[in-house]
Amino acid sequence: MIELSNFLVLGALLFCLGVAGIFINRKNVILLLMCIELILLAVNINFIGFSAYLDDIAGQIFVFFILTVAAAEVAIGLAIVVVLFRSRGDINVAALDTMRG
Amino acid sequence: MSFETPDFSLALPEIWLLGAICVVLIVDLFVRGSRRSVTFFLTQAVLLVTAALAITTQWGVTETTFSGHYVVDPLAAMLKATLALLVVLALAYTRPYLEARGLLQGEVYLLALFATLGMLIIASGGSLLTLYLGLEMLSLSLYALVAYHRDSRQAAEAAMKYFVLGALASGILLYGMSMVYGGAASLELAVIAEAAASEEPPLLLLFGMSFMLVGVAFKLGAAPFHAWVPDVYQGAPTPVTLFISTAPKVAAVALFLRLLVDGLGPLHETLQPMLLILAAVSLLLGNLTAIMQTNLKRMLAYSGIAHAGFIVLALAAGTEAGHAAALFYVIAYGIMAAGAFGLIIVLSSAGTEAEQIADYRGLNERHPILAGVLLLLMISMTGIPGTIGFYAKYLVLKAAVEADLIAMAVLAVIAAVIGAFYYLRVLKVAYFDRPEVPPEGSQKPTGPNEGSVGEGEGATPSRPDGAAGTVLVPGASLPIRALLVVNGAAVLVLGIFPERLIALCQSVLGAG
Amino acid sequence: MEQVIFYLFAGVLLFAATMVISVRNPVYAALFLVLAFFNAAVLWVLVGAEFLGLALIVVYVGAVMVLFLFVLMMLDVNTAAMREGFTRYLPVGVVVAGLMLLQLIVVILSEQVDLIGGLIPEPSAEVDNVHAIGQVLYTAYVYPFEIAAVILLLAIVAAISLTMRRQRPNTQRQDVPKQLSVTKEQRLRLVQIDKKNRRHTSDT
Amino acid sequence: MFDGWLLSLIIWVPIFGGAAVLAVGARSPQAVRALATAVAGLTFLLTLVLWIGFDPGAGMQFVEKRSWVPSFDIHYHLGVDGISMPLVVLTAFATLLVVVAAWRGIEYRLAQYMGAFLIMEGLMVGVFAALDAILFYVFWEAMLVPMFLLIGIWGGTNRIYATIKFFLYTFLGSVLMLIAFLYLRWQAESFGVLDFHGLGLPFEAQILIFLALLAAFAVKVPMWPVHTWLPDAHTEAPTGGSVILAAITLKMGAYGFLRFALPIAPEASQELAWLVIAMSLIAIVYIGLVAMVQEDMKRLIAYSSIAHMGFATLGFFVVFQAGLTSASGGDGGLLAMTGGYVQLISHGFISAALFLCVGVLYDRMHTRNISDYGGVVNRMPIFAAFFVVFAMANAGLPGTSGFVGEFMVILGSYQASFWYAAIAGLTLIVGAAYSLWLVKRVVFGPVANERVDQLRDLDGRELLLLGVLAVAVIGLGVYPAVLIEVAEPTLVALLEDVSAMLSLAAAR
Amino acid sequence: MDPVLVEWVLYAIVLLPLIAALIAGIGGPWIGRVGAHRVTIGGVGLATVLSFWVLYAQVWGGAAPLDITVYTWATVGNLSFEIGFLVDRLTAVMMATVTFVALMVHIYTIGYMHDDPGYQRFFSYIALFTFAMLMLVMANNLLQLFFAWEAVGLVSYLLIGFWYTRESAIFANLKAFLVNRVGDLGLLLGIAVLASAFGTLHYGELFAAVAEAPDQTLNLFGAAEWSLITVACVLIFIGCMGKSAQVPLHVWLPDSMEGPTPISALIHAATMVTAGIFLVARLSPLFELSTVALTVVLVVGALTAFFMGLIGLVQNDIKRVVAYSTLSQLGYMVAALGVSAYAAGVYHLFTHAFFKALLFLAAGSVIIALHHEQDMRKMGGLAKYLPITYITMLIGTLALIGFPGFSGFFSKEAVIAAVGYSAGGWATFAYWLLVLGVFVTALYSFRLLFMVFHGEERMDAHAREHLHESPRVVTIPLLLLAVPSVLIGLLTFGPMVIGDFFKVDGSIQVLATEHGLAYLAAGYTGVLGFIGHAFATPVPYLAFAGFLTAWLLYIKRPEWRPRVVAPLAPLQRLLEHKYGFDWLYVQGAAGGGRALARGLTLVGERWIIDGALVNGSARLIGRAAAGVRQLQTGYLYHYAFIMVIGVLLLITLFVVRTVLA
Repeated sequence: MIELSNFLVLGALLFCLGVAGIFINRKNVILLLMCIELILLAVNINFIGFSAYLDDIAGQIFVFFILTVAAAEVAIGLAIVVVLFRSRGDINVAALDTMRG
Repeated sequence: MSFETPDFSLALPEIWLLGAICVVLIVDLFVRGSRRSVTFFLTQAVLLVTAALAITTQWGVTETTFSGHYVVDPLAAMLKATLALLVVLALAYTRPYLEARGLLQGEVYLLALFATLGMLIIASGGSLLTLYLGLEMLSLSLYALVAYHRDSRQAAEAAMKYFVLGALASGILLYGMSMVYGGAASLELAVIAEAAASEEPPLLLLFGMSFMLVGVAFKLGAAPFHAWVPDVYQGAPTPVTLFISTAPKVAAVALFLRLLVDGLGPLHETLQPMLLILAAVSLLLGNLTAIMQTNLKRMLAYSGIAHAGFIVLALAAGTEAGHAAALFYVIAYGIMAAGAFGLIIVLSSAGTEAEQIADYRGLNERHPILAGVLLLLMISMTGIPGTIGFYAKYLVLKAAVEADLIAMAVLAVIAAVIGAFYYLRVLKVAYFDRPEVPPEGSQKPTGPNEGSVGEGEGATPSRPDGAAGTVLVPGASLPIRALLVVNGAAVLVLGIFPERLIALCQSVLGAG
Repeated sequence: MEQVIFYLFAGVLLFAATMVISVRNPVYAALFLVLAFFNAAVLWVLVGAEFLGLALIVVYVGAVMVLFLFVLMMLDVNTAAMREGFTRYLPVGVVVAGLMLLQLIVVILSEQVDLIGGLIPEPSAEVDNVHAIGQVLYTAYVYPFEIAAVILLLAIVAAISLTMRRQRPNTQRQDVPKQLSVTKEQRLRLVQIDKKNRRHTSDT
Repeated sequence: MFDGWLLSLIIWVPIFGGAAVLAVGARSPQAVRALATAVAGLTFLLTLVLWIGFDPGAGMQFVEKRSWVPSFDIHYHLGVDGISMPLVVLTAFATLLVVVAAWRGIEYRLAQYMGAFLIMEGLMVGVFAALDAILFYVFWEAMLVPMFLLIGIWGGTNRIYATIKFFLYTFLGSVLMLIAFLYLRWQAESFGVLDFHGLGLPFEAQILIFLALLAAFAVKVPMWPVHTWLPDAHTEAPTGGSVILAAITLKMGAYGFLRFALPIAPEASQELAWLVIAMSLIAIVYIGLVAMVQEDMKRLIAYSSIAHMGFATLGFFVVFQAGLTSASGGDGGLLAMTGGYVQLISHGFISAALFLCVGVLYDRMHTRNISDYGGVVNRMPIFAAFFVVFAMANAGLPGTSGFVGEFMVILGSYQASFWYAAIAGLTLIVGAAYSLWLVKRVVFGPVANERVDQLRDLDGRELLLLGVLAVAVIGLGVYPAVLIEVAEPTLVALLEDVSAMLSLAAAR
Repeated sequence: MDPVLVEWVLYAIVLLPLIAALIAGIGGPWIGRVGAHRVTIGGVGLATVLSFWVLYAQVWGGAAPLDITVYTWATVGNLSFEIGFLVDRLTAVMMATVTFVALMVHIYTIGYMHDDPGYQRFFSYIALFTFAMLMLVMANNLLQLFFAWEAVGLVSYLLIGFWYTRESAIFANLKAFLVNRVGDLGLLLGIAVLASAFGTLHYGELFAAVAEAPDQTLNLFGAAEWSLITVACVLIFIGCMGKSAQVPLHVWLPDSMEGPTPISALIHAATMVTAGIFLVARLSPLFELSTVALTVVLVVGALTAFFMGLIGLVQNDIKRVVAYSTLSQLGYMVAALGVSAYAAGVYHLFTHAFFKALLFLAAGSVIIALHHEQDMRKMGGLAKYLPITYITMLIGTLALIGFPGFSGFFSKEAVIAAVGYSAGGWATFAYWLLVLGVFVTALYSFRLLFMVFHGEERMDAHAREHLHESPRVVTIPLLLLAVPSVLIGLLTFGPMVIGDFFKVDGSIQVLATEHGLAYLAAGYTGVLGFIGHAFATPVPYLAFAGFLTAWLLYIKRPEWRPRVVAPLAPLQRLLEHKYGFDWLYVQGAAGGGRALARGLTLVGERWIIDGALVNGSARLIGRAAAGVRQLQTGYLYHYAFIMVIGVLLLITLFVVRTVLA
């Protein structure tokens, strides 16, 4: 038997790792996207944990949809990365500063 | 769990729109080149029918179907009609601009339709799940739209920023949803509301609420979740900026109303301080930074942040009047923003983007009518009475005062005064500066004292204010200009006779 | 027993996640992410969410992560330069993430939430997980399901419209009739070498 | 005969007339002039009808009340009493002057110029006639826009700084007023201005409301130390703009005190009367001194306007110390308040006249620097005669309207304190000093330079304008009863109301 | 006497000059020069006739004092401001004097201003002045008085600056107006005190009310109680000091000589400057109640009489000498008022009006003859060229110095005697000043006469060739004025000063029985007796001594002059600098005021309010905006930081408020 709080703390840890990753990975867009994937994973773990704890299938369904949407999101995100790469020649986030102030 | 067959007829607007999207998609495949307009007109027709359907089939109905995932109530009907009409307005401005730049392709309209569908879904969202999906559908369409001008480096950059931040925001939103789910043991807003209304609401609900707020604030463009706004407004092609600044804002308010009012309304007491912080930061940051801008689109973006602050303030009031105020405000803002960006579109031609404020020098000289429209829009955004912008601010302030948020109301109006400065600066350029290109070395035709009020003048090194010699030539056709004038007049007429719209907003939210 | 399995896989999961955000090479990061997903899937299966566990592996690892890798490879990003300044923002990141974690844990473990000791029940043996999901996915969740479908359609349209190029001068497209109708003059050109400046006058 | 819609007519005839002028556009300056004059003239005639039909003793009259935004209980509610009626007439009068004055001298975008004035006229009448707080606010704020444009488009070299300063200053003041209105509406369950009166609000609330209203009105009046927009705005504005600013806009602030501040927050008004009195006295003396050394004619007149408006505010607030009603000790309060009120109207004439005079010179010489002039009388004797008359009126010479208000205010404020009267009385000296020193430097003396030598005397149109104003200034000075009879019953009633409210509050 | 008729007459007296002024002023270009003087002389002449008729009716016709209201200027609460006329003996005398002198001046002007381009304007002004002065003396309340008070000031301003291209003239008229305004402030405050204490400004009602409650007090500084009447009277007297040019508000009068000479005669000698004396006399029931105020009046008057006369000794401008003489004589009148000898004061006013107008007009005649040369050092020996002028001026001078039998003798003797009979230290002090003043008067008067009409001819040859007597329009007024200058004292002294002329109808009220005039009356035995009595006092001897000194120094032994003057050099310098008053006012008050104003403009307006507060807040906002703007770096990861930190903020807020609480 696993405690729910274990699941939630795990989720919290992953969430914070994702956040920390955003701070650490300052340049590569794809790494930023991966950090967001970590955050999503944290969310999913929360949902699964609650779903099991509450014995309610809805949480799992939600996760199902998150996975679906995340796939679509990644597709579009990467498409944008490609566009960006084509127009600029790299995907260095640090160089994305033509608009500011 | 017993299952009831959903009442599909209730979801007619969405079903119609989805079907129509498929048709447009296919039709667009078979039209080519110069006949792209077919897609445009088809899209507009589809949207008009959607609005009509929303009114005819959903007005006055209050029901829930699809196992609680879909809600129909007057609010939904009104939101959908408004959204569809705002999209029609926004798209109406797009065609000449896109055509002139060889961007007129069916995908723009398709993506806009997808975005509209997403917004409709939000408007009728009955559960966390549908709201999330609707939001994602909207966001994904917008990301694509922003990146749509593929040859523009700025557009790509803006899209990238928008996408990453948007994904982050939805991640945070989802984290909150997971907590709320844990607290209420359901995804249905109605059930969540019950849990929230209980004597001692689960702490997880409150906790999740704080995260969910981030998602809403992000879409609304409220500080400190605003960072994407200026870059996206500036970087995106102007028609896309126009689109983003109108209907999706309404959708964001809808999202708030569904998520944080329908679902977690009883917990407003906890939410209020957070909203107040958001409002205060947005008002100050938006208005202050806008002062420094030399790019009109970017200035409008910051002004949009400031307006978001007003909307959040209305929401912070937490009363029905406040919600109605927010709704009215966001609709008003949509109309004003459509006009403002529409003006930029009208004044841009194939070679020039009328983006720099300095480009508007002497507008009154050459195009007094367009200058008049600009005047109306700017004073409306300032909140001068006689225009819709006044009533928008008025409703918000009234709601705030009556919710005993007087100090915030004072802060808001002071921020509005600061904000008046940059709107006036645009008018100054358009009305007071003579159109001639100033001779070299006399970049400041105005007096020596001006600098002390207008520090922002010419602060951007890339393009000093006085150096602009561009002569704007309206690139838009007569009907579009007529539309713009009508848009400007609407700002005035609705400002003098706001009753219908106010009453509508109030009635759908049960206020007044 | 389950506790042990949980801690084991959770530990690996956290390790993998830490590596994702800290390794220098994005390809490694992607692979660590795959590892993390695998571990997460195990944990899910552990609490009875077999379908999702499998879906995570199939959909994510199979599709999404591959897509990541594909793009990484395709764009051939200079990985070494990409991680400069890693340490500069590390303290900020650690502090912010640490503070956030602290607060999350304070809330999760606070008495008001009352979750401590709350145990996740054994998955019921009567209805298996896939069955249970299947039962509601097309009934109670038909509306979200349809929306999800539309989102995928949208993703297709969007991704294609963003990446597919039409009539652009620089795109390298094969045009067979053109290839066939080529003449010698188009292929061959005599180039004069400028001796003084040792420069090609040609621009190719 | 017009009872139900006369005020509406006075408001909307110029607004739509202004729109029509805009529509006529730049194609035919002749048509623009004719149309604008016709509209302004018609409006003035309508205000005369209003005056004739007015019954001083009958309180609010010509009342119109229609629902406007029922959701918020906002009404299109108009009406005039003895306080507002003369101001309405003055507005129409001043606008007519300005329109006639603009026949010549304005070449650039004449239609927009005329249109802006006409629209502004309607809005200003609206301010004076509105009985619904929001309606009042709408007119109050909307008025800023045409004025902003007028100064900005047709103004002098430093016009941008001036107009933005003008706008922001006044805007800042008035938004706080809006919040006060919203709070009042919350308390009163109505937006009716008259419903705000006598709410019996708690003292602290009154103080806050009073301060919010003070912010709005003091900026508009303007009172020291929030006056610095005025010299800039006046100086840079075109002649017509200066005339309207001085003659009407400033009155709006003072009117606000009478209509809102005193009856809504009587206790706070009493409590903070010292503050307003102090600000007024400082305005009279300090600003008077500052006016003296200005190098720019319009700036000088602008400063003198501030000093003169100090009398109005002094009169309005000294009532709390001079005895509100006859019963509570003399007529000092009424005297001071009446004086302040007369000062409003009188200043409307005098400042308009002075700005027109400067405009006459400016049209010919294109400079406002005092040092560029000298000996104007040698070439423009008729003009000089008018200028001296108006300068004397500005100095408060008896027999001109400038004397009446100052005299009554000094008499009234004496009953509060000898020193109030003495300090206010310093205007006799300071006012004369800046007015006559101006006259000395501009009008008298030998011909200063060749450009002065080239000056032509007044033409018929200018003669008409200044003549009419001179008649008004002297007429009101010789027989002020014509105005006082109209206003006094209302002022008496106002003081009685305030007094009653105060004694109620004291009883609580 | 039919009162309706009188009312109509009063309107006519007032309105005729006004209408004439308007016609001449506005219609000047159309009616021409002749038209202008005909209209105004006609109007003023008619008014003069009617005024004399009124005087006749009042004095001999037995008409009761008339007090009528013309119209109500304004009513505020219980306080009613009215325009109305009060005609009693005091008024009637003043009316007659004013109109008569005005008429003379009008006629004289035809000659004096003959070549001036502002001819019509000038006539318009003087007619307007006549109107205003009549309104002043006929007022039945303080408001109207104040109106007219300022109106005469206005006309005075316009006339001093009549030659507006002269810098000195337009400086003088500004100065005159401003100094007068200082006095007016006092008057206005005095009116305010009375109005609020007694609720009326009507003389009759006011006096009645004051009599009922004479002991009111008020607080000026802290808790000290001041007598209300004293405060009011002193304030009103400040007004008189301004208008009647008493020390220290006298500085404007000498400068006012920049105006044309007829104006100096009419306004700055005969009528306007005496308005202050008239006012105090008119308000005698008030002044009588305040010993303090009367003492102030006495001292100020005496100081003016003596010290202003002294300045006259060193002046070289013919008109300025006469002007300082006017100041000095005004001091005599005021001093008389200060000892309750109102009748004497008014009587001196009355006689002075004639002989001083005469002196001015004669001086004007000299000036015309010398083509507007006013410097006495360039005159001399004119007696043979200008016989009529000489004779008349001699008469005027004799009247001025108080030659026995001449009108000035009676009035001045009465003043000095009244002061002399009064008790108290201040009265003694004043008495000796006045007595010494007689010597000074004679000295400067004859100095003038000798320098102008006797001795060597110092004018240049060109001027001498053109010397001839002035035309008749100039000389006739001189002659007409010379007659009363000589005779009027003999004829009227008895009834007007000694008798109850002003007391009968209450024009002037004297409370005390123990005052100077009463003593004088007690010992009065007729005109000749009075003359004889005078020789028992030092006054005639001093006058003679003055004459003798002048004769010695200017005719007999001019070479003595340097020797006499040398030891007195410091005194001479002091006098030439007019005791420094001008310096004090011009440099001190005006210059200081302007410096202060400049300072306020720079520091208050530009630095503090506009600089620090207005533009400062704008700058602050600008700085803040520039700072906030830095947040938007353009870097994606910074944007993400901001978001994450925002989240952290919200959660912290939540945790702190909800979980930990």
